[in-house]
Amino acid sequence: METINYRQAIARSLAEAMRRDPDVLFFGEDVAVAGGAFKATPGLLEEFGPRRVRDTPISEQAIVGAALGAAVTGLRPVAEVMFADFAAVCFDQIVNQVAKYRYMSGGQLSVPLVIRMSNGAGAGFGAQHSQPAENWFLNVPGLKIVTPGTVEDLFGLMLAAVEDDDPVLFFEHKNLFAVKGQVPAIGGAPIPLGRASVVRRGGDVTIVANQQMRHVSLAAADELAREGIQATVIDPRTLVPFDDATVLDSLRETSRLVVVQEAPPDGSWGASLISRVVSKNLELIDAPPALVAAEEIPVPYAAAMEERWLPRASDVVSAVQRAVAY
Amino acid sequence: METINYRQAIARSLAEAMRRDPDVLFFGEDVAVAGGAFKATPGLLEEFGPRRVRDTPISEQAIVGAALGAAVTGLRPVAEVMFADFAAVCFDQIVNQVAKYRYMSGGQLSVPLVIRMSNGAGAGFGAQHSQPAENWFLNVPGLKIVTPGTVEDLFGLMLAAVEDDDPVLFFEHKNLFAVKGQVPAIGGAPIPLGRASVVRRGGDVTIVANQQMRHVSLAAADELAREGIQATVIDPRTLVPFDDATVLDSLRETSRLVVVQEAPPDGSWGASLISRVVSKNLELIDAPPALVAAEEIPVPYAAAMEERWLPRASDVVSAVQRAVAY
Amino acid sequence: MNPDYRPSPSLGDGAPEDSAHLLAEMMRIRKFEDAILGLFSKGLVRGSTHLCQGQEAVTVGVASQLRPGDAMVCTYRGHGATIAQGVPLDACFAEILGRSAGLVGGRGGSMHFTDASRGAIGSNGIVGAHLPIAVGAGLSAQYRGTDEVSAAYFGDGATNIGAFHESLNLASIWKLPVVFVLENNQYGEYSPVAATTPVERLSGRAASYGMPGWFVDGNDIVTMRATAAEAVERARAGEGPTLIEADTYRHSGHSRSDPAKYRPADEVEHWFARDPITLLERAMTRDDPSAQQVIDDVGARVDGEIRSALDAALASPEPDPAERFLDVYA
Amino acid sequence: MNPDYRPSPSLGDGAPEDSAHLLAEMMRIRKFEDAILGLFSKGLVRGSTHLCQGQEAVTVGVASQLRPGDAMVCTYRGHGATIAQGVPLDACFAEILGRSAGLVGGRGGSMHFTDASRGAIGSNGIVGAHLPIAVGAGLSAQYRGTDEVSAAYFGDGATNIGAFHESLNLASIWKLPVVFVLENNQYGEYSPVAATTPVERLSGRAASYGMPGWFVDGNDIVTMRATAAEAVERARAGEGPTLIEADTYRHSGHSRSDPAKYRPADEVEHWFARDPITLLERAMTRDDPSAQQVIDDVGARVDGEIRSALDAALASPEPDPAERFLDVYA
Ligand SMILES: Cc1ncc(C[n+]2csc(CCOP(=O)(O)OP(=O)(O)O)c2C)c(N)n1
Ligand SMILES: Cc1ncc(C[n+]2csc(CCOP(=O)(O)OP(=O)(O)O)c2C)c(N)n1
Ligand SMILES: [Mg+2]
Ligand SMILES: [Mg+2]
Repeated sequence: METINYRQAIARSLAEAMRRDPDVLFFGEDVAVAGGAFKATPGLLEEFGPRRVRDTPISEQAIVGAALGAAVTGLRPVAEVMFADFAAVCFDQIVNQVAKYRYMSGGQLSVPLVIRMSNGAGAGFGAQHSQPAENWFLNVPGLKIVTPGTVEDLFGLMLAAVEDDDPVLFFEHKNLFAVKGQVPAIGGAPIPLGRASVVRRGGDVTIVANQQMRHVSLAAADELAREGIQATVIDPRTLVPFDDATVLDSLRETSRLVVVQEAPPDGSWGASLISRVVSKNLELIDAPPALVAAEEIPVPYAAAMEERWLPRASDVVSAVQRAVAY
Repeated sequence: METINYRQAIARSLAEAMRRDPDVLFFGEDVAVAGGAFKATPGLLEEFGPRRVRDTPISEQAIVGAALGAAVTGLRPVAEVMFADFAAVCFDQIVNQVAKYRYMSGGQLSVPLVIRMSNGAGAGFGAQHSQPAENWFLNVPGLKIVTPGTVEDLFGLMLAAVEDDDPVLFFEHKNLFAVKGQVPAIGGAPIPLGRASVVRRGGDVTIVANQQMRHVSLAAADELAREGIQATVIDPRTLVPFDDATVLDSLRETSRLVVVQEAPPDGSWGASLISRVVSKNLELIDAPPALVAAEEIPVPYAAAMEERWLPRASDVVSAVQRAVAY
Repeated sequence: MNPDYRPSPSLGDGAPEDSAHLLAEMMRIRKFEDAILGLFSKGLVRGSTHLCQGQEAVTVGVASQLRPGDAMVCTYRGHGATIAQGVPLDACFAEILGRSAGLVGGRGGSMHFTDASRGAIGSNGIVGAHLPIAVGAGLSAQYRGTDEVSAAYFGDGATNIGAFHESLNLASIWKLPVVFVLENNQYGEYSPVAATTPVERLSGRAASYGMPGWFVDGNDIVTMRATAAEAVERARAGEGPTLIEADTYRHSGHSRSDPAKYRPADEVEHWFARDPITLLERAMTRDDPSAQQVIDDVGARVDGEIRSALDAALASPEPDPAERFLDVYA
Repeated sequence: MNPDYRPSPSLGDGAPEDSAHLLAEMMRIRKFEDAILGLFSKGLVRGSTHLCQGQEAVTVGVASQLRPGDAMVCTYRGHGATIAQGVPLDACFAEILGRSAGLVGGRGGSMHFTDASRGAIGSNGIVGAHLPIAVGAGLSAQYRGTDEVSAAYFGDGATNIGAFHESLNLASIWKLPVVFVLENNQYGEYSPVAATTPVERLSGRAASYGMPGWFVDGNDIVTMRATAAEAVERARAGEGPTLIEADTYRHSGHSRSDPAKYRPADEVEHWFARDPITLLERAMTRDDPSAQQVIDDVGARVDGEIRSALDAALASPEPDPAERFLDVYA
């Protein structure tokens, strides 16, 4: 095994996927010659050449549509949309085309493509470059949504996403680039989409959190442990499909649910999870499920504001304390 | 008062708004000379002339952006996006520009604009022309979202939307065009955004439903009444802001919540409502809240399929029966 | 802007040898849509339907140059484009009727015709949105090292939407084998081109992408075929994309709900006199009056084909509603 | 395509009478960004920042032709465009520093400069997305019956995105008073224009919209001002929009994280020799060596202005975090 960071895991996993399957190609704005605006894809052009690794014009609709057209005619493209916020300019291609293409073809055409996007807040990029955009797509059947929070998950989920015969939106959190983890020196196994990871076990409360909030929640769990409250922390890793079973299993033990997400509450995966749990398994719940969410405002720039926009460990601690005290 | 249908209420309310305020202008594809692809805006060009009522090229990004630019420089534009599904091609303008423009200007600029869209399923238009698109916008602070289900609501909410100093997404349901109702022969009062309408009162269960589902739910309530189950039916009318108070008031009496919506569950307003209710007012609930939702598939074309995709009165009846029997 | 008008070979030079074949191809589309009109009036068609009657020479001309392996994408006004690929008519009827034997099992409807086995990889309901997909099919052909091409039909109105611009630019910079076929039928919905578009010849827009832009008589099947042949040849040879603007006219309104009353009578008259089927028939009989018999025979044969396809479609059962859950994911 | 190269009046004809003023305007931007660079290195700037050093003649030239009531929209690389509107420098510094005295109270940052009182109605972080907004401001000017104009700055790379296409088309068909100012700084992020764009002169794209497309030396302040004057005049006179392609160069990389190593040394050398400030200074001293004193005085004065603006900004408190909830809705 080798220790690398989350940013490095991007190129590592893409390279591995490209080595495995000659039908995988990769393109986006400045991903090739420059190695990516976030320096997340250096070396790919050098290893795989300009046929397989391509720079594009600033044309996200064309980028995503080109990936779709290539996918339905036999390739496995990976397209980059630099910031997840820019998914808005190609939203039609994603929700009206990519998501529905298999269905509208009556199953004649498969759409094995991955759209990689750099997601989320915390780095002072302001309102148009900081959004956790994954929730825009929840109400659109036909997409898979992946949100890795660690090096290991990014690596394994990328391999799975590229191998998958369905379209995958792959959100990389730009504030996790420096997080370290381990990947195999060669090869590596895909992590199946749709399986949550139980990253800490405790019997008092079930915390569900992904990406940055996974780390925030683990810090909160440490703090809670010092107070004698033992938390299970579950990282769903993929939002669609969502691993309800793992959450419900934990709730059977804890009876308390706290969902932590980096996005406002309405129309979010956290609200959806809570709604599913209470409508199907209300009996498992002994306290009001809590949704610790970002604030219902655009992401502000100034440090003191953006920090408060994001849920903090102390918010998670309070929510858990309230649930346990209920 | 005069009896007109939902389709006619569109032009009626727009004309009234334009008479009241010379800064209101209206544009979109084929809205002027042709009177609208749905024949919803006839007569406006004739009454207000080509300066105020304009046909545009097929350029939804330019349409919405032009409305935004006009709004921040003193006008009150109403823009039409023909089918709500097409909001996807101008999604960036809506979520990254319109929604955030006041905020990003530090409050210097107001965005008094309305984007009208024809919404929803039931008419055999297929996967790309039938989506209830309102949920795409829930996770984006800065927008108001209006979904009238009756002639009266459409008329009064349109007046309020045009008068509002914030951007309003105004979803007209194309399967309600023939619904009849009453509007004043002249004038008319705005209906404030953010107030639900209690359209039927009963003490056993609270049904929350909008647009087509309001009508489906009323039919279900009639059927339930024959069984001796009395339902309150609440039409939220506006999804943002959402009138939680009216729902909670009713729950104090009924303790049972059934939300009925024409959209899949994940990332929807219904799931968000349930999540808010249980996380803040779990004590009001005696049975699992139910979300009667559309299916998690693209909208299919064939009649027998599309009918099943939409929630039916019998689905609402069963959900209520389950809640009451719990 | 100097878009290139291409008179090239034309029906004026005489009817081609395979006139009967070309006529049959155009008639299949024409009569298919006549039948759809009939189904409308019986209330058997849901939602909307967009007929392409009057534009048959464009799609028949282009399709004649495509081979197995090539990709074709088109719009909601895509019956002609799809039928010209050789897609079975019974499956087309069945799709519009929402029957289980439909091209996509009744899940799509008139706007979503797909028959991948014949290169028809999708009709699209969003104006312009299929153009990036066509670029992707071209990318795929190039990447796989084939000489396959990708053809995309779209309307005059679609040249004003962002996806058009991005697609032509990307296809050009990557020199992809894509043929962009602009069916200029003079209107986008109810709006004449001049009301929405500040240039006269839309093919001139090709210059913005360093791409040839040709403008031809889209109702002349011989011209259309020859022009398509050149563009397809360029694509196969690795010379990159071409934009062909085919001047044509739709006989009816934009969609089922449009009686098209906004069109000046003399304009309608002018274009009906230039109906692509009439033009071909006239060329056939000009030098050889006995060709009328050929024409009648073709008509009768196609009528029969349509009738039996429609009968087959009507005999197909409604889909099992449970099938609606298929194919959302793999 | 025949985009119109506009040599028009130029610094070659001699320095203009108001050289000192123009120099000061350009220097304010240059030295403002020098100071921002300094703040970077002290870790006082969050996120990303995009400098426009080297491009000052474009924005100063255009801004010189705008009046109160006119609207201006620009990009994330918008310090110059905004400062050229006369926006107070202390509020600009404070915004980048995330202070309460910032233009938008610290809520926006470097990419979101707005000062509506001076016509600066928004910098935008999404490539091309401000162009439809500029069209709307032009629509508003026309609707209100004024002779106000709307000016929009954008880059070479932005000409490949859909919103560019839709905006120029709509502005043209409605004959709106919009001046589209294309700052061709030779690169979109790390990509040279030729890598992403299959035409040489981007101004040629104006022809697709029946709009004049002019191409000028964007580093020559006299040329830039004269060209802007003509385009603004056309707009005020109701003659519709114009596209101006101003050839220029950014001195540093795309953003703070880009050392711009990908640029050939001779290219960099060529363009640094054509620095718009150097060009003006050279013209000033050519005929009148004593002008060096003027130049030095201007430099000193601007230095002082920058220093006190920065001091004021640094003295401004962090915003009350509660202010983040303001102005989401009216
Ligand atoms: C993005 C988008 N906007 C609007 C529409 C509605 N619409 C459908 S067809 C059409 C006109 C298209 O005109 P044109 O491109 O000339 O094609 P034609 O219908 O004439 O074949 C419009 C506006 C749509 N389907 N998609
Ligand atoms: C829609 C969108 N895509 C991509 C980006 C990322 N991005 C920011 S600036 C830039 C390059 C723009 O180049 P150009 O238009 O030439 O302007 P310049 O930066 O050179 O001033 C890119 C790709 C973005 N902000 N928005
Ligand atoms: Mg047309
Ligand atoms: Mg540039």
